[in-house]
Amino acid sequence: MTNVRVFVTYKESVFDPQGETIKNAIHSLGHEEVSAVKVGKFFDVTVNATGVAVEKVVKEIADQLLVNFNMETYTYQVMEEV
Amino acid sequence: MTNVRVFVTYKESVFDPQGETIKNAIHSLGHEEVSAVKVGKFFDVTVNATGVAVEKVVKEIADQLLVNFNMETYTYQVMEEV
Amino acid sequence: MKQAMTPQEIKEKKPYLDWSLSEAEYDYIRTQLLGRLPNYTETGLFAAMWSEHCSYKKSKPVLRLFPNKNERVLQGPGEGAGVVDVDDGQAVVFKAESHNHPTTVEPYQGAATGVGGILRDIFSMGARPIASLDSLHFGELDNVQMKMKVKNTVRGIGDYGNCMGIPTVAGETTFDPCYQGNILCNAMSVGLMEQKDIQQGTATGIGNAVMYVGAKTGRDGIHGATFASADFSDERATQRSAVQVGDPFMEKLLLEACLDLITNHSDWLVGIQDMGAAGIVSSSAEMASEGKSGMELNLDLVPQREPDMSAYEIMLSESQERMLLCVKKGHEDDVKKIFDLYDLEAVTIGRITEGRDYVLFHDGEEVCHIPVSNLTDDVLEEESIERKPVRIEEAEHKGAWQPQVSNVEMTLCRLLRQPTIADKSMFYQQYDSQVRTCTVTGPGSDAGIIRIRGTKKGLAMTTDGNSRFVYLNPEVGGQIAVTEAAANIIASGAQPLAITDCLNYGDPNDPEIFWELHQSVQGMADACREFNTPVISGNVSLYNENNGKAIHPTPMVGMVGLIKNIDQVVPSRAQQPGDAVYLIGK
Amino acid sequence: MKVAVVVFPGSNCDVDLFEALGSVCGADVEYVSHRENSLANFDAVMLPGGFSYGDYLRAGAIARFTNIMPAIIAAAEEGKPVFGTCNGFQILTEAGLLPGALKKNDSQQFVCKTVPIEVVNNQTPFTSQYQEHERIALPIAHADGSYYADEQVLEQLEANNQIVFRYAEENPNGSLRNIAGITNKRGNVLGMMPHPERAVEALLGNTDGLRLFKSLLANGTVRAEV
Ligand SMILES: Nc1ncnc2c1ncn2[C@@H]1O[C@H](COP(=O)(O)OP(=O)(O)O)[C@@H](O)[C@H]1O
Repeated sequence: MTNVRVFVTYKESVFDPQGETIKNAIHSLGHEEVSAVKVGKFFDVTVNATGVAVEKVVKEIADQLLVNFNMETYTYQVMEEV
Repeated sequence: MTNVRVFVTYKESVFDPQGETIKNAIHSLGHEEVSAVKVGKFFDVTVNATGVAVEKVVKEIADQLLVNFNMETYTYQVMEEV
Repeated sequence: MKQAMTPQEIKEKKPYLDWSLSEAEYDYIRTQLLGRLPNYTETGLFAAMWSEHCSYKKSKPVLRLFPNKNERVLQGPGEGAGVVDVDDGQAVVFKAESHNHPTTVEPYQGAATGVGGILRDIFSMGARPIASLDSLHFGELDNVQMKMKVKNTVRGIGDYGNCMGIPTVAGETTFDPCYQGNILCNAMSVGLMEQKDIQQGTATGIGNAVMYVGAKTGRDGIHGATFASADFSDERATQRSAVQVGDPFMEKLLLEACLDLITNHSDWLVGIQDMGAAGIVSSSAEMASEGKSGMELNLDLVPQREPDMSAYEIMLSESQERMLLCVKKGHEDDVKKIFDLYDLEAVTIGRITEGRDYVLFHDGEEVCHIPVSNLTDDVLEEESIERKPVRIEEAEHKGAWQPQVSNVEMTLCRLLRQPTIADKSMFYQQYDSQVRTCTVTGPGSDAGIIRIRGTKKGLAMTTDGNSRFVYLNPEVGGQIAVTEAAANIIASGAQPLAITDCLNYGDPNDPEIFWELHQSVQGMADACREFNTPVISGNVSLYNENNGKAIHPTPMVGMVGLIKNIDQVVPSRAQQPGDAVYLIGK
Repeated sequence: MKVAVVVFPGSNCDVDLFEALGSVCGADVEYVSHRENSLANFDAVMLPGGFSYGDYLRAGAIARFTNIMPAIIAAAEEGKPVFGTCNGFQILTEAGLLPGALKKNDSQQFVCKTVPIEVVNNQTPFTSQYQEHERIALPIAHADGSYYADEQVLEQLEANNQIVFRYAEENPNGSLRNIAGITNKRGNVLGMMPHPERAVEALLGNTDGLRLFKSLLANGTVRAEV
């Protein structure tokens, strides 16, 4: 079994007002030293496989489901094999 | 300047209906080997500080804004100092 | 799973005190009802079933003041929701419910699950929900925290109702410092049905099945006391959380599946009830009690989301989007097939038995064996002491206050700027008010108006109250609440039918607060008699306090009226320049 | 002409579309479950609004894996009119039948109100009874209605006259180029965020959506050319 974390974000070219809004809220809390915030989502996926097999599964579900390539892009990280 | 990634997830005992629905969709794609999906969000925060100062800022904004401790919990990772 | 304490330890350590069961109640249960020491699970069940929320032990004597019958009432208080005849074999079903504490703690999920809960009350009666309303009371908007709470509460209500596809057509929102530490979130739902489809929360027929449908059971909403107190002292570090998370998609499936079963296969079904507060125990015990039946449940069969749940946790969990059915023996698989079509679980977890006992098995052991009526009927009703508040005594000796207004224009502008008076479209634009395409009048008017498809009829609906009036004079304030609702219904061209209510008050053990409750209910009851609008359902929320300070007494009235000819609806906005303005009444 | 209204788990404007077509316009209309796998008997296919699968991953993302989807794609390829409003639009983009994507409103909030809309293109089977550049008002009700596509796609949409509706005054969600509704290149698949089916009866205060359904019913059996 392997745990993989898949990170999904908007593509660079896509305007995301959410990060801006949160940054402003952070400033209003007095933390002017925060100069940028970007928001993304991640999926912790547990796969009953190991090694290369895992990567294949992750790529497939990312391509087919988890990511909308019109506006999003993704990366992933193998967290641990259990 | 330091980039920090803050990960926010539901606490373990909290029901994650999104994760459940996404897992079912993955199964219907034929990927039965995926046994669990949990959804989280992350914030890439750029802080104009380094070292311990950064951790202090991150903890404060997580506590006050980014995380709802009634049901969420968080971890963070210092990505790079620039 | 072993019981957390032996019966003897319970007697000595009194954990029930943390579960709001008093020592007198425990002793009564032990000596008068059971004649033995209750075990851990049983003690938990008593605490839940005897809570004010489930038993109304404090408020019952007051609730008896309400009229609850007239020529149109088909079902008064006592079921999931009240039912009123609207002619042509149709009926309107409605109820309001409070979700104040969960919303105060976690506004988004609290408000969302409040909407989810009230919708289940409606469709468990066999009715399709056709509209939602709400009544929200917040602290002043002068701090970031309250602004966030307002934002999240509104988002929670919107997200759940929008996803379900039920239009939110009316409501009220006020702001007052008294709600600073305890916000109020009351939700009301209105449904429409054929009278022949009316369902009851009952379980009868020896051998018939008790079926569990919907979401899996987790530890959501379980009485805080089951968590080791150490967990609570450091909420941040723990992985435990009792917050109930709403799943409106699951609820939409549950709604369609239940209505499919009720309207197309009612011959398989004996009774149906939603799992609200105190989850499995309250729904199953109430169904058994209503049917004068015995019941046996095997908790190992309950679909569970988390490992190692104890019997106590399974029984008291308040996981959302679940229903309990009593199904005729032999039709279990038929029912299961219906739910399969909607990708939902339906599991037989027990049977109706001879006698009147409520018996639970867990891990192969009997963990509860008590007469059903002990849980549902034998609660010790509590005598309450009441006393007229000093502030009111004092006010009676003062002359009437005369406001000094020097600049009317400025005063008017300042009034209009008050959040309580100002335009609320920034809130209700987040609610889908038009889905189902029956909304003749949405939010922003006296009352929401929904047409009944295929007929000329319509329904007008409103929620009203004014806690400052009630605070100043509970009896008159109660009358005004009902009168205001009736005025809104009548101004929309409808005949008032009946009301539902949420009674939101502070700690009733305070004699002044109990007096407010009593007086305001008396006022409401009198007005209801005057308008021939009986109280057909409702809900009581007591102990709304923060740091020992109670909210203003806040009864909310939800009224529904019938429009015989929808073409005659008169809008509440000004129409043409030159039209005359009349003042009617005194 | 026979019209299908496809019902996905979580659809909730299915009744509204059905009634607009059936009881208001008198069309021959039927519900089709997401479990079915053929739409061969229908002349037009309608995807209703709502929250298919709760919109839990992205709006409309999971519905495209249902049984009925290949039949919807086939209908579109055959040139039959395929229409999606709100969640239906989101599903059509997720399924690749329409270009681009719908992201969360810039306000980060759900918005329900009636907004002015310009009919940009009346040369489609769905809009022939409107005037070109006519100003109408239609209800919107969505949280994820901000149309996004990259520059190149936007240019193509403009060049091919695929933009059918635009928000005429304020932009309620941050949509690029104020886009409220688009067709595919061939013109037989229309997706739009506004809800014309909510604007077909005077009793409910607005009939500006009626001509969309009338256009469709008048033109529906005419197959779009490839
Ligand atoms: N204030 C009230 N006025 C009238 N009826 C009430 C009131 N409070 C509760 N009831 C009725 O008592 C019954 C039990 O209420 P409640 O426990 O809130 O319902 P549920 O079982 O759905 O949680 C319901 O039928 C309800 O309508």
